[in-house]
Amino acid sequence: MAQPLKKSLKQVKPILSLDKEEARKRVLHLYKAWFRQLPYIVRRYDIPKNVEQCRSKLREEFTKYDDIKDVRVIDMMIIKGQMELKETVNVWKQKGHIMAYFKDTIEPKPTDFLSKFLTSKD
Amino acid sequence: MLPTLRTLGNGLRRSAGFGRLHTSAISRHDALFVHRDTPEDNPDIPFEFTAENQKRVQAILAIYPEGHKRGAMIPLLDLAQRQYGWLPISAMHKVAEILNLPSMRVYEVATFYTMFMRKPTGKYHVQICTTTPCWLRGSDEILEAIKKNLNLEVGQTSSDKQFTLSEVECLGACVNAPMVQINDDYYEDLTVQDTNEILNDLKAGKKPKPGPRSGRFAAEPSGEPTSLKGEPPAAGFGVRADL
Amino acid sequence: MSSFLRQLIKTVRTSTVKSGVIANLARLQSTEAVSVKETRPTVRKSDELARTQLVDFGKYVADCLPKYIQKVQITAGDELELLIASEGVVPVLQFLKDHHSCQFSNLSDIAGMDVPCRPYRFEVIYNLLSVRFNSRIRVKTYTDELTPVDSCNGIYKAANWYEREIWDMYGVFFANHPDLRRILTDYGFEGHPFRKDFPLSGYVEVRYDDEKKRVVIEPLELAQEFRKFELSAPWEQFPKFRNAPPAVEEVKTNKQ
Amino acid sequence: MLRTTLAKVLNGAQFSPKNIAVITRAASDQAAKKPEKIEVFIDDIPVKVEPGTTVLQAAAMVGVEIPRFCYHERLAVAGNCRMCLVEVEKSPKPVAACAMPVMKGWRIKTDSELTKKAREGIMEFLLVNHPLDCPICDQGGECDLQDQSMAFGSDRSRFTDIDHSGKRAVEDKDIGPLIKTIMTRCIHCTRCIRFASEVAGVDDLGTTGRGNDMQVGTYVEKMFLSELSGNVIDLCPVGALTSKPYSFTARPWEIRKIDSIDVLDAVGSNIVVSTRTGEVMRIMPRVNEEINEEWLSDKSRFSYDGLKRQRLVTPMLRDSKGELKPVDWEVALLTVAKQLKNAGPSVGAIAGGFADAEVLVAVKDLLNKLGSEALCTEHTFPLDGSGTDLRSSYLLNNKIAGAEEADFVLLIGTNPRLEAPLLNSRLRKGYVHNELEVALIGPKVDLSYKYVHLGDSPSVLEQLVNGQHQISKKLTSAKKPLIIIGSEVLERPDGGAILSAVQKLCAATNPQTENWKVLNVLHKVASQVAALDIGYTPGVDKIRELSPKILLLLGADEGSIDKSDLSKDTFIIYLGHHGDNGAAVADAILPGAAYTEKQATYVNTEGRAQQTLTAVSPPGRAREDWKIIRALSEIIGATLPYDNLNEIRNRLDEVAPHLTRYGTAENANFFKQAEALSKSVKSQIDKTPFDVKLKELQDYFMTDSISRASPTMAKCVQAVIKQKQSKY
Amino acid sequence: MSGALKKTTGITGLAVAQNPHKALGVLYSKILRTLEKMPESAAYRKHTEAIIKERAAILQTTPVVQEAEKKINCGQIEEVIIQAQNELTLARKMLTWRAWEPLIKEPPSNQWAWPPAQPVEQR
Repeated sequence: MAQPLKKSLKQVKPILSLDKEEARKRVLHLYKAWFRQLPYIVRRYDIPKNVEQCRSKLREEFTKYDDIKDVRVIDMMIIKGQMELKETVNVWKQKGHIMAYFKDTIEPKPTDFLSKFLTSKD
Repeated sequence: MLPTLRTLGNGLRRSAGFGRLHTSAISRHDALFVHRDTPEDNPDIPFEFTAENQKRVQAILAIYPEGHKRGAMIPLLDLAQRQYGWLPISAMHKVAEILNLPSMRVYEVATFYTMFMRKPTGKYHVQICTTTPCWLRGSDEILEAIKKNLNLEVGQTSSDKQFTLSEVECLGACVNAPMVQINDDYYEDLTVQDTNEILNDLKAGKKPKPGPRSGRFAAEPSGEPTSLKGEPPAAGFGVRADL
Repeated sequence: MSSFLRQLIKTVRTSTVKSGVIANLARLQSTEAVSVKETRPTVRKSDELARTQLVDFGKYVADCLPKYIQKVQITAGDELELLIASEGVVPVLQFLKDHHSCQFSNLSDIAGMDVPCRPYRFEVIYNLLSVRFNSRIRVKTYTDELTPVDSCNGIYKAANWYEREIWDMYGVFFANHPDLRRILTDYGFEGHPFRKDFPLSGYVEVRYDDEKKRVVIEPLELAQEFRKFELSAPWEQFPKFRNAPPAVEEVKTNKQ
Repeated sequence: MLRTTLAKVLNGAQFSPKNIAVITRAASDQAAKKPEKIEVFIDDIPVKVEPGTTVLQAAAMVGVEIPRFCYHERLAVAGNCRMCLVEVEKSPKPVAACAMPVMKGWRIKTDSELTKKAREGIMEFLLVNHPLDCPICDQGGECDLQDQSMAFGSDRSRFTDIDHSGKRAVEDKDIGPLIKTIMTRCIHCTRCIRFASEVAGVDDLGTTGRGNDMQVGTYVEKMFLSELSGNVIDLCPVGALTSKPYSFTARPWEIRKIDSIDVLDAVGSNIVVSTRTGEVMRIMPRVNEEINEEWLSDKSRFSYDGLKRQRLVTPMLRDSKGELKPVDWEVALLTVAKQLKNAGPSVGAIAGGFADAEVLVAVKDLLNKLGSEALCTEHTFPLDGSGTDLRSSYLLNNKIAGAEEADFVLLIGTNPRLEAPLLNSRLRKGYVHNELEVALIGPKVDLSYKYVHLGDSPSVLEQLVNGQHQISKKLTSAKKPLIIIGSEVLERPDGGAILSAVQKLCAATNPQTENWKVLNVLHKVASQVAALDIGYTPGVDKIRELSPKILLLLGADEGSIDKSDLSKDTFIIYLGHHGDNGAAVADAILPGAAYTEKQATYVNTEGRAQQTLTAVSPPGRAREDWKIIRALSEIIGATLPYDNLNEIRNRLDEVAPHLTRYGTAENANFFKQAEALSKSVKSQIDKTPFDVKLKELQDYFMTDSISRASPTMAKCVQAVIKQKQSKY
Repeated sequence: MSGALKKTTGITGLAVAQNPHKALGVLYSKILRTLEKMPESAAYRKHTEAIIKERAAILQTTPVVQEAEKKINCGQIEEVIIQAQNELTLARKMLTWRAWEPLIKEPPSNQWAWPPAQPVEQR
């Protein structure tokens, strides 16, 4: 498709950041904000995780998207991250929402043939 | 005919208040278009053409070219009906067998034509025309007379299997209205008295003379001719002079 | 009966599809079609006077704001629509609210729409009401996942929650919104449910875990078959015989 | 009767609509010779058509569909519904498009005011006597009358019969356990009648009465029993004829339709499986001109309720008391694996009629890994001569669609009407429209068309081979001769000799068409061709000889092998979906999936690979067959190298590439070589007369584990027996 | 003045104007001055000037408030003042937006097509 080429040339309206560097700063800023809030989050939500575990989770959540290069996509994620931070810090969320990051109740799906065969039909 | 008109009239009258626009005709057919086994009519009753009729069958079949023998179906069914008095299911099967056709094809034809009597019918099939010209000339009275004489209602057969009365649409003898057809004969220009006479003759085993009862020979005007009295004009009559 | 209705809806839908193909033709014919007086009692009668007024008003607005208005059209016979670029949201709405001959002081609704096959997949639709002139107008603009639309919160206070809803449901970002955050979905909910690529069943299911004494969120596993209705009729091959009037008629503006 | 008239029409009057009414291949051949096309205008679009094309067909050529009720492409034109009325310029009245051949320069208007008004009028007349019971009608939602009244009918009714006195009512007919009739809904399109008499060859339906009293029915109390009767349900444009088993169960808009393949005979008809909430609701045919056109046999259509009964839903093991006890998959697999390990290479397998190519190849791979070659099919096939090495000797080489082109067909020891009803419908089509002559060696059966019965003695075959039989000349002079041999006679001990004789006979014919293949083998079960392609040995003799310690039955339910044939300690594993004969003798039962529950490959008797798709999931703990074998292989420690469908399909591709070329029938060649090989056969043909198992209609319905489990099929058998006792 | 007799406008938050003529006069002249900064050809300028001048003329000829309200026929005089205020802010904003300029952006083709045009496969 000729679409991607066109897109790359298209003048687009920035969301927050004007260039990569600015976006990078914003990401770091957001990361730091989360990082600083983690001890309070752990205390307030009374979750069965310590700060260290939360930090690695935080890092994981951020590095999950480290292949994203489009400034506007990064901006959009920053916006959502900030909203999420706000929801968390203001304790609008509940324990379940925080623990959802850890996915501790989800059993991994079997990957090898035999256990797939024994557990389910597909 | 008349009852139908009457129902229609009633219907119209009833419906006037509702502003009804139209509705389908109420189905009141006297014939059933599915077969029901009865003691008189079931496939176990054998039917065979008589020796004489066998010859007729061959003659009828001979008319039709190879590959189109099914055209003989109506004549054969008629023959069977004439032989048996009416058309039982086994006769239809026989015809199907002769023509080498599925019996359904014969049923289709036999049910389509109203003159194939698929119910036991009396020796004399009295068919009274009640279509408009006959009706205007008093077919109602004739019908009443027949009912009274034979003690039958329309569609019924007398218990001695002698008479069947049916009401039919126009039989094409309007000039001699009112009329009845008894088996193959037309009795025309009837009065109530004539009707009784005919029926009584039949009951007595005599065959009344068919045709008009008014003394007419056929469809000529009763009494003197009223028109076309002069000589027919010669050729060229009324043609433009310059032609 | 319901099946009849469904087919009817389907019928109407397909007819619009086909009419769209010959939109130009239909537009040319539309003046004729209107001039024929509608006598069928089941069809909504069109009010010629109201319609001409709307057409005139559409032209007037397009005249005044040539920079922003891309297209003016009448839909469903008597609804005026202004189609604008997303840059023009604030000016157009401000104009419609404050201009003497508009005075659309009431924002009755903002709706979103997702048409994934378009270059800009989202439409944002503003429904305005002028109490003064007892008249309604619809303003439509377009955007995609990453292009922000200016918030009209400064013009209509009512826009606050509407825009939050559209942000929540479609993920359209409204620039300069004072309090843009989710409004309907659960905290931590991922995705925007009204997008066409969001499955009807969602991705996660929520239950109370007795062991953990809290609500847990897990990937969706449907225990029952997901009900789906098949509504296409074999006689859809006869679109030619459906003659619904065109749904959209374009209003010619001066610049065209 | 039907034949002569139609044949006349075909040869005679060119402009009669009937000669193009039915799509026959022969007609298209003739068309090539026809001169000059004529130009007509459909809504001002010019189109050139053959002389004799009807208005409706001409319109279809330019993509204009004209509504119709009675017209059907595969039936003769009746022209009695009048729905297809269109305006033709300069014609005073609207013209019935389905029956009127176009004339030069006609301008046809399919959406003019006159046409619309005519349609509205027809709709109104049809609806006057049509009950308003759409909400309780099974056809609702897929009803032509409903759809067309939406599209073409008036938007209001003039029918205001508030006291319900006016509508015609017709009594319902009992025409058997498959078709439910609500005759009041009938609009007299006569499609069912035409189907019965033209395609099914059962002239039981007709119209009786006339005018308003006309009704469609059988006149006498008779059931419409045919192996193709279910098709009238699809043909009926309204809800007059609906499926009895399906009645009041589901609505068309709430069901899911999955394209699949039928496996109840070797034809491989294309079907659509309708499911709702994980249950098969009904099965309908899917158009495939090469195989089933748009018909489907009754067994394929109605035996789906057998899929819900007698199913094996959990693995079972025979305990010490000799009773089968349900167990978990782990236990079952471990037990079976232990047995397999102990047995070493002494393992055998028998493939039944429903085994798909995937499980066949998986079992073959597994057994080969274990060092065994004892892979057999339940249905035998002669191995001497060309045997199963050359595909040409076990396929229906000339294809199913090719059958209708033939001008002379010799059937040997087969009853195609019941073994492959859709092949028989092709033969009937050839007979009706194409002057096909049929001769049969075997028991005298009703094939729904006339044929020369040559007796059931094998000596007839010998006479034919020697060219001494009275019909020999016909066979050798025929331009397109076909010899169809039933797989059943080849199962005889002297099958090899018969096949070789037939091959000789084929060599003696002189087909005038290129690529015309005279030799055709008609199989009875869906799995046979794939099994032979993959390399299974036909027949169970090998198993009898070897008497392996472990016998794996792949849905082999026909009782081809008995416990007495095997040594006492033979451990029998049954892998299949129905608790039938096979499961009864098994020591371990591994529940598999039926054809509606798996994506699997089947090869039909033509050698055409087709695949079924998963319509519903297997019941209970049942699993897809090849996965069971794959899981078993892992536990034994001889893991098969495929984990998913793609991988096993790749393996299939390795074994025989045509198995994964879905939809196409790979042509078999090497007829000459096969014939040469067949000469080596020295054995003599037995004197026992040829016989077929399926002689009459009641034999047809319950032939395999699915149809045996089906209550509907049981009702059909009862109905046929009851009909036999009837006087009509 | 009749305005003095009026106790309330009947609209919440809208007080009775003390000297509507004067207030309007000021507003109208401000609007006109703003409009003058727009190009002559701008339709907005033309239309708004026409409206303002018409209203100004009415006010000049009719000193009685009720009569002026009737002639303007756009609600009470207090509402007319609000309308004028709105127009003033709008006019000033219009000036910054330069709304009379030609179309800022053409829509992508098929953006407004309904029913939506299916994208053409490009390879």
